[in-house]
Amino acid sequence: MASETYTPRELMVSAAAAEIEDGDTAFVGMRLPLIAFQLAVSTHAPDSMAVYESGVVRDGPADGFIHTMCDLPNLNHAVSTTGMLDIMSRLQRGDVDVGFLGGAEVDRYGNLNTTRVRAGDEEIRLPGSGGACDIACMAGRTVLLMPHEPRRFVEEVNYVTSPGHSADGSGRGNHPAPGGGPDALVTSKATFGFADGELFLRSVHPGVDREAMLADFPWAVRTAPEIGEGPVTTTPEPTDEELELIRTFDPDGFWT
Amino acid sequence: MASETYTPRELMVSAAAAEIEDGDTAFVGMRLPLIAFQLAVSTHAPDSMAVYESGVVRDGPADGFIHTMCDLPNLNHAVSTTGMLDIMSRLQRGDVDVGFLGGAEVDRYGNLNTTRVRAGDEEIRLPGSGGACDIACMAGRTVLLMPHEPRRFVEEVNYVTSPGHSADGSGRGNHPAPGGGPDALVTSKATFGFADGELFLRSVHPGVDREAMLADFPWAVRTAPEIGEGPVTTTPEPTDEELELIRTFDPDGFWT
Amino acid sequence: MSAEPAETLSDAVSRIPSGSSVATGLALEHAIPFAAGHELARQGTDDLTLIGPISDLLFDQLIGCGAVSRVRAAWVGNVSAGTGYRFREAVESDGIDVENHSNFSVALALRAGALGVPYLPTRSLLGSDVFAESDLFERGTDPFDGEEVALVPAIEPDWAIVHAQRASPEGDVHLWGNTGIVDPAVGAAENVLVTAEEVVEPAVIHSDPSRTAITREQVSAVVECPWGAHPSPVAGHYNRDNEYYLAYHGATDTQAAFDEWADEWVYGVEDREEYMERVDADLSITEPTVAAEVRYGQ
Amino acid sequence: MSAEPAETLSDAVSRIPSGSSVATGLALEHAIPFAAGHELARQGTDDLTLIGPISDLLFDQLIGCGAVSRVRAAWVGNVSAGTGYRFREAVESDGIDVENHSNFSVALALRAGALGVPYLPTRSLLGSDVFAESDLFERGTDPFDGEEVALVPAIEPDWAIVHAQRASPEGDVHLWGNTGIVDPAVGAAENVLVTAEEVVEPAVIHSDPSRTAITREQVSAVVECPWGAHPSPVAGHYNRDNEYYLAYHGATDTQAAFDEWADEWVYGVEDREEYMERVDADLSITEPTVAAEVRYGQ
Repeated sequence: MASETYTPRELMVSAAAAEIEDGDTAFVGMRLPLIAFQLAVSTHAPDSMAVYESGVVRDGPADGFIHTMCDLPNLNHAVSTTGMLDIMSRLQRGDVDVGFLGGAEVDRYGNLNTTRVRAGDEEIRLPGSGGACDIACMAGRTVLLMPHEPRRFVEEVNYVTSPGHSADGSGRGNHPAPGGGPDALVTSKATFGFADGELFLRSVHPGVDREAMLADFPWAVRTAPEIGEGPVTTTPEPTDEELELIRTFDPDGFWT
Repeated sequence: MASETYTPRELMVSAAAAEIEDGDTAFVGMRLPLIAFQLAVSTHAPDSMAVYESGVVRDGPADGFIHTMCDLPNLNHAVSTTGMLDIMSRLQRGDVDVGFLGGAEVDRYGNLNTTRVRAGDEEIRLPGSGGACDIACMAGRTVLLMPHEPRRFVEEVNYVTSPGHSADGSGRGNHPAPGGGPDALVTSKATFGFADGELFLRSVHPGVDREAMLADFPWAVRTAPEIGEGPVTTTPEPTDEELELIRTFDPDGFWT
Repeated sequence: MSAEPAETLSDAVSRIPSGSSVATGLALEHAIPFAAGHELARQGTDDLTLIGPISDLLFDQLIGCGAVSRVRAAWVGNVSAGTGYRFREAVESDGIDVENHSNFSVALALRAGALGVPYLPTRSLLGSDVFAESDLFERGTDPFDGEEVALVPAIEPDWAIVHAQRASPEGDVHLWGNTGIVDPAVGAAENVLVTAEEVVEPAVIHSDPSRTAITREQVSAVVECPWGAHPSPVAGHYNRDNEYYLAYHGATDTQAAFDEWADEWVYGVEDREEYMERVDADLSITEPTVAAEVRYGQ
Repeated sequence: MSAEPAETLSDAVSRIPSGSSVATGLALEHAIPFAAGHELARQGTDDLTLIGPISDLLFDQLIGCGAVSRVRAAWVGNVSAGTGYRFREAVESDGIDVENHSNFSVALALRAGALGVPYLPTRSLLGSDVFAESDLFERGTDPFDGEEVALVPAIEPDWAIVHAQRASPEGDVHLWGNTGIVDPAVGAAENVLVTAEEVVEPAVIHSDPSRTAITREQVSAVVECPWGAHPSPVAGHYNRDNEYYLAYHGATDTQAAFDEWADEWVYGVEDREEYMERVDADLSITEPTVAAEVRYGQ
């Protein structure tokens, strides 16, 4: 049964968690994915594991709120607390099934920019890649998360921090990385997939006006079968159980 | 004061220990060097450290006899017990001052063979390199230890397990490794140095007939100044303190 | 070949000259050596090149203090709040030189240094502007199967600064919880400064050699510095002070505002003790987990 | 994605098919998985490729049992006594194929596999016949400074067999004392078989995550096997049985003599328990050292 009141970010967490399959090893970074993994492993994906580039490996939720992957509740009772090269080795040798990425800008092929954006004549410096470039290159698939704002959807990102698919439909032909590239984009208004390397609309969040939402993109977003039109659903609302868990993991709504 | 009775291997241990300077990091492998490091750190080189390719780092003698670097007394109260890549990293980046090597055959330039030797028409297979090739390539200097037997001193080793100096006097020009190459050879009859990359006689062990001993070599061994004639001393006998320590470290004379 | 124990943090940090390259913040958001960083600023050490993976605030603070001329890092900001304003302003005004990395490329560059090889290959980077816009990396071909790889050259910092739970006076260090790239950075660095929650008897370290993360011959200075990582957390010692991160974010969006912040928290305190007197937060461990017993012996 | 716990050693080892490449003896003279090795022989698993750094006896025994067609290793023998007669005879009679390594080249090949790169560069090997007589390595030039390096291609074993102090049923493993090349081998291997002195509750492993050396998704089978490393030592559990190494050396200089030895120690015992009944040595830890306390918590 769906709850009646939830925040857009709670829905994003629920939608992101749904992208983790049972048995997956998930590469988790900052912000919402911190909550999404805990939700997934507590519900439909009990045998999933999370790896964090700080060196942490976990098989269950933290017993306390975490601002960052290195907060003590995330280290306490972890499976392993090791170093980054151990985690990046798993990623590079192909043992990470899914990785989460944020972004200030995304283009039609899932290229992400978290390094520097243009605002009129000025360039604004952002924090940079962190592990995003590595996850984008090497995770089995990636799930992108970002607030739904028109300025974030661009024909061409100002800087390719995290490479997506090739513009020519050759999939990941733009680089020799072992990863499968972007598989989903979850915004605060809709969830998108990728078909032949191009972003398509998969589901619209409840209560969102589809046409107005799509107008935020500078190109005509397709709805798939490869890559014309296909079915578009409504994103499931977070269940009561999910909301209860999300609010346990993030009691003050710091991230959500 | 020198002791009157000691075995040739006790003298070799004493002579090998003398090659460790205070403050050195020494790469220690099998057999006599296991005892030699313990002797050195207990006498003239209290600030030396030993690293073992198994991953052990020690700053003092083991409190019990060790057959191998991995015997529990060598792990107990160690400074660090880690892995081989940690130790080999120290070696490759140039942080190991001196390494010990054994050999079935050695030539004039300190090339060592521990892989396979000829005996008439047959080839005899030996255990192989272990870490010897790596130590030979990359330690700041190496000290070679072997029983004094004519068949071990050859014009050309049958297999270069552990590269020495160049035959052309170019020092270590035969490979781009960072190490300084062979610095001493301790046999059961004498101690040798290397000058311009060529082996020379440094000291003769007490009671050994110099000419008979040198006749074991298939070439005319020089005595240095670079590389003609130089002074040759008598190897110091192990002191009473040294013998007491050696017999503490190896109470049954297993190695000595 | 052992560390020289330092009497005070000031003494230890004074061994790092202006113009040094310094790797720090190596355990990511865990155990960041803020105390040592603030002391660098107090001593006026400048022209620093900072090297790290993600930097949670410390790089931003040192940039704000005018101590930095170059950054080689994957991410500089405030993990609780996003932007680091001092970093952003310095980049946008060309006040510092930035070499963009991914976390893995910093890790590999330091691993190459630690391993003593000129470079390491990776399957990451290619296809990104981290690679394309950089002068640092090279493209290479695997001679075995012809695969394309990116080659990451070694970085060998002059100094690495590490905060740890306990160290012996000689510089042997026990470290637990996640370690990020502490290990490669310590191996690659010419000198290592260790600040420790506790300086302990060597026998404590020797009782558990598999816990030893750093050995003395890599360490140039070791100093006891309780709370030396605040506001970042230290496993077994204290939790993260998230409010501090948020307050910093709210208080440093202009240089003038930052200067005021620094006058209070960096220049306005003489040492870590005085600093901690100003911190008003209960970060103590309320649910200790004791590690299962481990024995060695013979 | 977790290990399948095995009821018995026989069950666990039966998952390794003939023809497999198997990395083992990875902690050098420490914690060699002799029990698993003997079980391989008892099951008649053959055509194995054995991969390791130095092998202290186990490779020699498996060669003597006719289980091995190829060895990729740096050193095969008996550390207490020198020669391994079964290895020597097999090589001299062309009974097995040998790829000569140095310890570092085996370590780097497995590290390359673990790291997921096609090769790693090294400053070792060049100038030796380990390099010159091998078809395995390539010569390379560092594109940054033009330095010559040797390139070591990845090795990815089908199996790694590791003996450890304790593991959870899921396959998370605590390991201490020196570890040799356990870490790179486990990372590079397709499957990992863990024999442990103790199988423990997951909570034991979770109480000290920095002690975890292997995590479950790398492990295919885990089985409790006390004394599983005899005659090699296991930190915290038992000392090395040196007499056993010397007795083996004295008893195996011909194949007939080896067969007699194997009838007694390998084929003539049903399991490890029966094996240990035959061992007549006091290897117990008489001076236990307890690791200094470590806490996590929040």
